[in-house]
Amino acid sequence: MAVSTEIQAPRSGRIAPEYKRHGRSKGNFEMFAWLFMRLSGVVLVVLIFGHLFVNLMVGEGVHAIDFGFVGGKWADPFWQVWDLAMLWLAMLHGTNGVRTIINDYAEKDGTRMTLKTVLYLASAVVIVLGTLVIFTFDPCPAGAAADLLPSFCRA
Amino acid sequence: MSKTPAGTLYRGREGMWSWVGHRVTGVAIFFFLLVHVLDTALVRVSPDAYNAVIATYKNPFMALLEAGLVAAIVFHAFNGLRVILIDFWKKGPKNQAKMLWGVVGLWVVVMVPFLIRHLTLAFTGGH
Amino acid sequence: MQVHKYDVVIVGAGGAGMRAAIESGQRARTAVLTKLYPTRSHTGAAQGGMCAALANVEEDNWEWHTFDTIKGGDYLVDQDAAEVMAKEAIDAVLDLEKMGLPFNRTPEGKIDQRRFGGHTRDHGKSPVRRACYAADRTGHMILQTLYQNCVKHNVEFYNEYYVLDLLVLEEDAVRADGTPFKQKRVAGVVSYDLASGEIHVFQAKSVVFASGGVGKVFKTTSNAHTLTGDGMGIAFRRGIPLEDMEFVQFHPTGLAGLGILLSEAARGEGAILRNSEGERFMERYAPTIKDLAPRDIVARSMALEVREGRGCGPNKDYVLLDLTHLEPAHIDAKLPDITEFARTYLGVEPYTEPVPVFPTAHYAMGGIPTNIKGEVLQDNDTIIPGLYAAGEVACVSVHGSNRLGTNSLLDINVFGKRSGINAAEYAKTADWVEVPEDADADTIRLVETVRNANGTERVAQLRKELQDTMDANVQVFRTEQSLTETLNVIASLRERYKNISVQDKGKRFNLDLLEAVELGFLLDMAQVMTVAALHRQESRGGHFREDFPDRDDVNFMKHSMAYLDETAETEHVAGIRLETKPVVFTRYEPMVRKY
Amino acid sequence: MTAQNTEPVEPASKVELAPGIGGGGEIPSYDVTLRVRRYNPEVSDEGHWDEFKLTMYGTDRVLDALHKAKWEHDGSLSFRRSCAHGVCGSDAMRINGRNRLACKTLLKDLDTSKPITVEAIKGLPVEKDLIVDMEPFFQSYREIMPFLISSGHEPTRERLQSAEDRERFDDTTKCILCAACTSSCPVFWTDGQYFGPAAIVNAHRFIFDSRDDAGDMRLEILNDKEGVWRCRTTFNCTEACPRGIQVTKAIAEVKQAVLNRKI
Ligand SMILES: Cc1cc2nc3c(=O)[nH]c(=O)nc-3n(C[C@H](O)[C@H](O)[C@H](O)COP(=O)(O)OP(=O)(O)OC[C@H]3O[C@@H](n4cnc5c(N)ncnc54)[C@H](O)[C@@H]3O)c2cc1C
Ligand code: HEM
Ligand code: SF4
Ligand code: F3S
Ligand code: FES
Repeated sequence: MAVSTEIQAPRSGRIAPEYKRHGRSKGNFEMFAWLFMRLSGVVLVVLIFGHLFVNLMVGEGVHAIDFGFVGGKWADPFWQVWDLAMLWLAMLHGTNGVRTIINDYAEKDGTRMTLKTVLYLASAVVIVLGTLVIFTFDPCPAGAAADLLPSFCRA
Repeated sequence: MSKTPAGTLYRGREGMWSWVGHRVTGVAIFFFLLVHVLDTALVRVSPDAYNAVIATYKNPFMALLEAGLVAAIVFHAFNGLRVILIDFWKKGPKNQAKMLWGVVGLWVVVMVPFLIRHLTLAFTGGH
Repeated sequence: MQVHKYDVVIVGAGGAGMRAAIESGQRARTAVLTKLYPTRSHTGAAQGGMCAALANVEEDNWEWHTFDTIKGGDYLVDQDAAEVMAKEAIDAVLDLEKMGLPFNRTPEGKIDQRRFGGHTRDHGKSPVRRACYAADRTGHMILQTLYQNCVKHNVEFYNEYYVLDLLVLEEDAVRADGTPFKQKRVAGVVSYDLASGEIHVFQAKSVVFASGGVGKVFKTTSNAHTLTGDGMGIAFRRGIPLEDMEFVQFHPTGLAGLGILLSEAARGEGAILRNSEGERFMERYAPTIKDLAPRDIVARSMALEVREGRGCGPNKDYVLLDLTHLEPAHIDAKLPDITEFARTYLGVEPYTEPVPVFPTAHYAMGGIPTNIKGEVLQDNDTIIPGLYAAGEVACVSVHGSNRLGTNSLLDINVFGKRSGINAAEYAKTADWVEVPEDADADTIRLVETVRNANGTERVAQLRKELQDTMDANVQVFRTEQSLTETLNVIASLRERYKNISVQDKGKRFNLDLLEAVELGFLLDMAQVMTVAALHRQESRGGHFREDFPDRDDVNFMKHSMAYLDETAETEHVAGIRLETKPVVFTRYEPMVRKY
Repeated sequence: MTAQNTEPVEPASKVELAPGIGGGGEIPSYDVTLRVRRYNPEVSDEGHWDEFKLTMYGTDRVLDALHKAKWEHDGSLSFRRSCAHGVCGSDAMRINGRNRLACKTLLKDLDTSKPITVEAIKGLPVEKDLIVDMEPFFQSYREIMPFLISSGHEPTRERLQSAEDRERFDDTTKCILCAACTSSCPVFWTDGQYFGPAAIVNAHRFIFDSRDDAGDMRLEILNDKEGVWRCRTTFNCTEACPRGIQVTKAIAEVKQAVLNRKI
């Protein structure tokens, strides 16, 4: 068709904020992330409330917390699994939550990348460290003062 | 190209403010969790180190902070359940505001006994 | 000068414009220029329905529909056009359904239909269910569905482009009988981009006008602020005649002062009209059917009450629609929307308080004359090649002197489609008409004159005075005296218009400027309307002359055609020439219009 | 209902009207202060507030006040409007901090003892005063393929659809594309990339239309990272919608539809 003019289609180029949605995001990541937030949330309610209750409400509450208390708990595989699950779920849940927030507020791609890298690193470190602690934990380390240790160490 | 002139704060209602609360508490808990895992990791270093750090937590100021943290977690948890109900329960969206008042109510119900016990313990001192 | 080139340019993105665009867009390179975002068009305000003899719920056929349309229009209808419309109505509705329009359904899942005023079975024997509807949002659904399909077909929209001029050239030509005449040719349109204030010329082989009505010449109207008769005004200024401009439909129950429509259903459910003395005045005017008398009679009676000082309110300028004797539950079940309007807009609680209402200017039966192909006529029978019009801006004439409810949504679909197809087909074979060097000169002059206007008159004030006189004198009652008086007022307003002030001198989104331009169109259209009304010394359909209360088929069974003509004078108004055009009869002889 | 209620009672030919209705009484007038957020890049890059002191009447709406300000005080005050009764979607703006249609908001329902603030809707670039660029909004709308897509050959008559199937998506057919919802959404404000509630509402209208065959494609589009999963159920959209559409509910239904399809 003989179109001789150089005029842009209506309003093109005037679109701001720039429309950057070209290219579909791959896969169902956002969906699973969303679903995970809800599933982990439900489980976390049980885990965290249980944790808080035992640590802060039962017996002497917060004052009872010391090495002995923790050691005593982790000698029991039940609490080991409990705390492990809580660690992983809470960290993944929290990391994903913070990721969402970064996506929302960091507008420049660069900032977004940096912040997310820091977030993932921190989370990875904490998760690995926490896991190691729970599994390699020795409730009765040699050479420690006996009164610091859980009661069963003396046995 | 054209910049948006700054305006006033949007006057959202229950839904928006609960979301703000959820977001703020979520981030707060997350940062606490980072620290909490690290301090707990000290049990791997030595009982003394762990107890030393834990001992510094055992003062009224930290008790208040702890109370705040628990308050945040309890709100986040209950509101999280509300959000889940909005997502999956047919009548959830219709009842979201009522459910928020439910969340607040439950939060009070849980927090009052907790605070009484936690703060009396903290201020009267155990040991 | 920026020139865009399209095969087809459509002016207006209401129902008619978009229906045309869907057809044309698939056949030729098409642009739609619209002063509003398409979904803001006033087609979206229509409530009742769109009729077609689908016979989904009871026996019906298009022939009956044709008859009803002709009778409803008080026999001023061109019967060939009415036949086309009634026949194609069925496909028009089915097309919309296939495009996705969510009609209400019968228990069998077919498109549901309901009754509407003036639609009957077997030539007036009893009411028939002919109106297809989507709740009370039929117009909204039509507008949305058409827009959706424009998106589907990638129609190019130029949103917030105000068309301000039509490029027409005149060529010497000879008629079949050998007489020479000036053949008008269309080269394109000139538009004003609201966002930038720039003038854009659109060269086109075909131009379709679908720019809607002119309700804003009146104060009380169901029409949008933006319905200022631009299309009619542009055509008129370019020497194209306007047909039957004296016929305006007034709907009896608009919310007082606002004109927002309250459906006839309210009175159907038992609501009654009262004057300031609390009297049920319709008992006097129509003793048997009272408040359910035909629209024009009710509207006139209401106006008479107000005229005789029995109006309500501080200015005594409305009557009351009383629903207080109805059960609230009943109101809720049957009239939820109307009551919501009354509550929202007048703060009146219809359970306990009567609702202020007054006839509201609703629909322009007249407009740019076209034939049944949608081609615009430059006189009684010469078409302008490549120029089309459809919808409320056009006059085919299927509505004659009074439109039946639900026939307009039908009109925009049937004739929108026809003009879209014909415009594209024409563009395929036609040659470009050269755009003149100074194509945009007139528009620039118009815009710049207005932009630089530093007079003392406020546009809003002039518009208000115009609307006030039109409401007082050219509404449901007209007399020689009231019309003459109005012409005087318009003349003085036109004089004052030369001395307006426009405060916004900018280029960006200068709506101040455009309101002034629109007022220019309003003044022109009001004048044409009034002159035509003064000339028509009879009463027919929407046009009621107190001094000539009867229909006069001997002298006035013909369309009026108003031309802009510097040399002419009609009814002491210089510049307007009034001619007539015969009505097309096919099979129905005029009878007394009685229900 | 009792028998006497089924027959409407023939109302009296004449009734006593309450004083003030029958005429004579003045329409109450009151003074309002309208604070409008002005912005015109032709003049200045900075926005500012303008105050208009106006005398308004009875049931005037914010749109009437804006008109009065424009027509009698400052002609350069710019805003969009058309139908003036809440059906065209032109005049969504932020009135006293919340998104409303100016033509549907009565002044007397606002607190007129304090200035009434009027600003452009948030999240879309302001062009001038209360006028924003709607293009990003419509871009999202177009993206979700807002038109009926059906495979198979066209029937000669209408497609059949039961009344229940029609009812299923009735709520979301009411949308007038006013953008009150999308521009009230805190997620949309952040970077403007979120599809926004209006686009999802219009996708919902087709996804749940029994005649449509492209629901899967729309669900796929909204499964995008800028799609439904960005909604944080803040309900601003539902509260802003002048048509009373249950927007958040519609979004929840779309989320569930995506989940059901994938899992
Ligand atoms: C309240 C109400 C209820 C109604 N109910 C019914 C009903 O139930 N049934 C029925 O059949 N009819 C009804 N009608 C009548 C019917 O709705 C209208 O006549 C019909 O919709 C007109 O459609 P249109 O396409 O011609 O014009 P519109 O829908 O008015 O569109 C006009 C278009 O032209 C554009 N435009 C105008 N001027 C310019 C310009 N200068 N430059 C560029 N673009 C321009 C506008 O932007 C707009 O897009 C009703 C009318 C009203 C007001
Ligand atoms: C106690 C049980 C918990 C429940 C029921 C819960 C529930 C939820 C839910 C449902 C969401 C998604 C909200 C949305 O999509 O709008 C969410 C978000 C979030 N959660 Fe939790 N959560 C819990 C514990 C935690 C913990 C322990 C942390 C911190 C580590 C956390 C941090 C976050 C963060 C940062 C977000 C993102 C907030 C946002 O995007 O606005 N949550 N939570
Ligand atoms: S959903 Fe409601 S608020 Fe959103 S665009 Fe549609 S009508 Fe406006
Ligand atoms: S305001 Fe936004 S966050 Fe969701 S509920 Fe509405 S889309
Ligand atoms: S002007 Fe049409 S919605 Fe307000």
